Amino acid sequence: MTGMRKIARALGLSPPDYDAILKRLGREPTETEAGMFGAMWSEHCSYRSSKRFLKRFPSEGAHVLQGPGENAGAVSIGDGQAVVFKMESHNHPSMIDPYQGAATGIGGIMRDIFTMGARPVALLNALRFGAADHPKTPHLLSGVVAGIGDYGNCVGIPTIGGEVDFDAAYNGNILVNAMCVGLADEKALFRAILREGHKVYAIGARTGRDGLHGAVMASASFQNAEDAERAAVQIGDPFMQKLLMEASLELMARGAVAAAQDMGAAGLTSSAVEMAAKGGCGIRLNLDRLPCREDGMTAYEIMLSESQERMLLAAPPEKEKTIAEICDKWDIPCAQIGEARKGDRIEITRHGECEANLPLSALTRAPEREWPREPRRAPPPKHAPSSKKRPSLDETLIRMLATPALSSRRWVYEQYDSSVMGDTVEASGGDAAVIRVHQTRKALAMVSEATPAYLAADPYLGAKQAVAEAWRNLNAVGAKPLAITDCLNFGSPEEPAIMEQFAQSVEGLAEAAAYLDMPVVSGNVSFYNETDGRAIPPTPSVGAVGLIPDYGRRARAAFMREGDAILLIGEEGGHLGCSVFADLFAESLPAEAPPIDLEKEKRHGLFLRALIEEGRIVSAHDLSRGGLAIALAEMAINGGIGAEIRAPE
Amino acid sequence: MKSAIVVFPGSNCDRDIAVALRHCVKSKPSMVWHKESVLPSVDIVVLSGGFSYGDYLRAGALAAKSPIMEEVVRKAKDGVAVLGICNGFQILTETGLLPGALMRNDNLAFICRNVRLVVEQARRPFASAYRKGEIISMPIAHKRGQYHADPETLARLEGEGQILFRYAEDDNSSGSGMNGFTMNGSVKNIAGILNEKGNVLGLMPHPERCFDEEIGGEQGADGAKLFISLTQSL
Amino acid sequence: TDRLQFAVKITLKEGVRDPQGRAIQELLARMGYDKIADVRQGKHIKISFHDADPESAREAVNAMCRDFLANPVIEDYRVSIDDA
Amino acid sequence: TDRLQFAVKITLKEGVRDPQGRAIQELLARMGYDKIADVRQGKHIKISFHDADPESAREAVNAMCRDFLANPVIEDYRVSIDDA
Repeated sequence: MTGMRKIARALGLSPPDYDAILKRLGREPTETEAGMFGAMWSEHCSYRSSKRFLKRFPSEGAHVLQGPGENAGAVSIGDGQAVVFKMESHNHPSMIDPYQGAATGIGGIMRDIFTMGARPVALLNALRFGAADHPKTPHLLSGVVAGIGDYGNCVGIPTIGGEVDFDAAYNGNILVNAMCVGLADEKALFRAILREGHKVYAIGARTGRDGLHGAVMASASFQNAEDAERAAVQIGDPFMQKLLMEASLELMARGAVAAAQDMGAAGLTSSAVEMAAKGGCGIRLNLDRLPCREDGMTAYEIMLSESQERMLLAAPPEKEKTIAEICDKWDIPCAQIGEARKGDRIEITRHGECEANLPLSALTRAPEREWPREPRRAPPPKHAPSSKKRPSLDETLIRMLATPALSSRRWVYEQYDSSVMGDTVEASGGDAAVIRVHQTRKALAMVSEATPAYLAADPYLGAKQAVAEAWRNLNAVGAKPLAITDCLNFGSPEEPAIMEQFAQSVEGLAEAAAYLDMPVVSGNVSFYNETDGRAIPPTPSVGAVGLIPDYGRRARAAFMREGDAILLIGEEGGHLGCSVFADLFAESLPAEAPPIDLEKEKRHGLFLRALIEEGRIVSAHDLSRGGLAIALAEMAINGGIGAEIRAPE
Repeated sequence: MKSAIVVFPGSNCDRDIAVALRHCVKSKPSMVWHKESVLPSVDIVVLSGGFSYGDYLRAGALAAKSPIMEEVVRKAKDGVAVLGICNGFQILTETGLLPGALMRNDNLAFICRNVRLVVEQARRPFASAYRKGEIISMPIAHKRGQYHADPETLARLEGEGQILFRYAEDDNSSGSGMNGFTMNGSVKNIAGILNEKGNVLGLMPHPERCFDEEIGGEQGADGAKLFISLTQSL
Repeated sequence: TDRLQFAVKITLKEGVRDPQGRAIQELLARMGYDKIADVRQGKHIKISFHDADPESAREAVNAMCRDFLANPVIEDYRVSIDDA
Repeated sequence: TDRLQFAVKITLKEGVRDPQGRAIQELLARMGYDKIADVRQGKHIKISFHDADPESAREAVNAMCRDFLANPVIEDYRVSIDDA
């Protein structure tokens, strides 16, 4: 095997990949070029194993301004304003260093929002840890929560919602999904499109050897956590992030910038390649002009470094002085490192040598991988027969409220600043987080939902439930659901059973999203969430945003007035499969996911929201984990008012 | 009443304070960047909350060295009112305008929730709109809010009536806070103090996050009276 | 007191980014301190034992560092007798 | 490199509460490390100069500590040549 083929192998390029490269280039790639292919063709950047399924998602809609393909999705909320949002995973780095892994996940998702010209106004996170009593869980939990808190709080964006869950299925692989929501003027949305004649600038932190192989690593499953490469860890600087955010928004407001792209996974490579490819022009970079933190960095290291808090900008030449002036005000490094060219090639020089000269299409069009799918023949899973005798209703309620799945998350969310920016109406603890659109009567409602317990039994049905729960929770606060973002967390696509799970989950998610008019406007796929061959259950996280016309007319998941009647919308139910109750107390019950009727979901949601908008009800709560008993208990606890429930004869 | 808000790199509550001042006292503050060395002639200077310089080295330590701070110290000595909120309070102790220091919370974690405070005195210019002993609610959001001072300083603060706000008892008893969450551990439950002349106030809770009844969140609107007190004497 | 005291110095590994050190260095430059090549911030932990024998105490301190005091991914540590 | 390196050790003054040190001590006890009388956490700042003469560099470091590196209300500092 030639030296370069071996290097390419280490970068995640299979022999067929390497042959495809040789064919497209007609020669061996340089080391830098091989590194760029390894990053751009990684699962994380190319979606080559999932792209053909993601086309199934509905992404059009009357008020959709920007669907998948840009840094984030954008949806109009009227009066010339747009809500911009996205969700992304940082699972693998958080296993190695929970604090920095989670912190840099928050930093990355925030940059995806302000590169679109939107000011971030809210953060949410969906966290999944191993069993609560697993020896690693306390260290991972406290590290991840402190990392998220320290980063978000320092930048000054309220963290107001999300989920925390504990399940032994995540013992070897925790999930850290971060969501950010921003507000922009509809007419001032920025796209990462390079124009001919424009200069290219790198602003923000200096480049170091952080996170080398970060992009590739995210697609490499661990043999075990320790042997992941040490250099792969990225260190976050929330102070630099605040400066970078303010400088970027000021640059955009003063018209000094035409396009912007976050340097995220695969750093300078993916940002430069994608910006140029979308603009249909070439790009030339001189790496000697890039401010570096470490000396003697090679072109390979610079092109693949994932140092945090860096942005790539494009602007007409006459804007150079303004860019330098604004970056100087905010004390952040800024350097013109290249320019757009005719044609469709990326050329990279370092110390006068040409280190890379590639057609952009060779990098952006990774050969799709059609992994075989194998329908699941495993017998339907059963709940383990529980030795615990089924106690009285009171005893059951108390025991369920105390389980890790249902107990209070205050210890977590009180480490997040949820009141900065002064527009928080409802923070963590309700059905959906609600923030006022600054100086208006409108409010945005937002949720993050996932139902892995149901997906483990039936990926198609479980994925539909995740979307339905987002729909129910937004309606329950009085918000009209607008659109969805997602984080599709799965094991290795090279396993036929996993690929089948993925296909069915996407199917269920797409169907529910279409039926409930919640187009998918952005998202992320995270494969290879497995350790020592054991994969996590299929876990698509669904992030959704809704609009409340007047936040004076909203509902809380709490009893508000003594003497109010309590009404249940929908049948009594009674399905126990895959329930928290079944896990605790059931004899061996078939673990079947609860059925779902989208037509009823839609009608119930519209009916409930109408009651709230007419001011006829002020409290509402959706039934999810733990069912009716837990929903009633939560409303009583949140409202500080008890309730008397008479079971039907 | 003319007001100015000092903005440091990393401040993140400056806009919130400007909104509160415009809403409560109809005063449009001038926003002064930390690199300036002169302040406009104003009745009050506000040092904003947030994470100036990322709280690196110590909260407020680096911001205290900004050019504008010499001017703020001069104005304070001339009797101009100076209000430091959260990070602003930390900066005031780092410059010596206020005694003591703000250290890492006792439970080591960031704490964000609404707490109950006791207004020790209804004193001008910061608290004349409250009643002495009134119990109010205000949100806190900090990781380094544990007030510390040596015994002599504490005795002086108590004796001279320089303690303006305290965390209400059931909120701050160590270990058994409102519902089982330890508070930040401040000595004598101190939440906000004045200098000898009474024209400089530093407090950890955020009045600018609870002045607006309309929003109707749990935080309430008890912060409004602090801003209204300013109009009564400035 | 005949207390046995150890000093643990925890520093960031070579090349690992140090945002705090950078912020301090930039301020020092603005305040006119010149000729400064680099500033790195780390932790100093003083651990004092009562009536423990020096050898097993030193071994215990090293074990603590390996276990959790230092983050092996990004930090190095050195144990020495504390010259308080 | 012939860089001149100073180590600044910043420790909390006697009587000043140290929640971080206390948390470490409690964790050590839970992990079975006994005979530990006290744990105090402080800062270690390494400042390296290029082509500065030792005397004026040491004086500069002391000035920095007095200026802002240490907070006299709660901290003491010691400057020494860094034995990296």
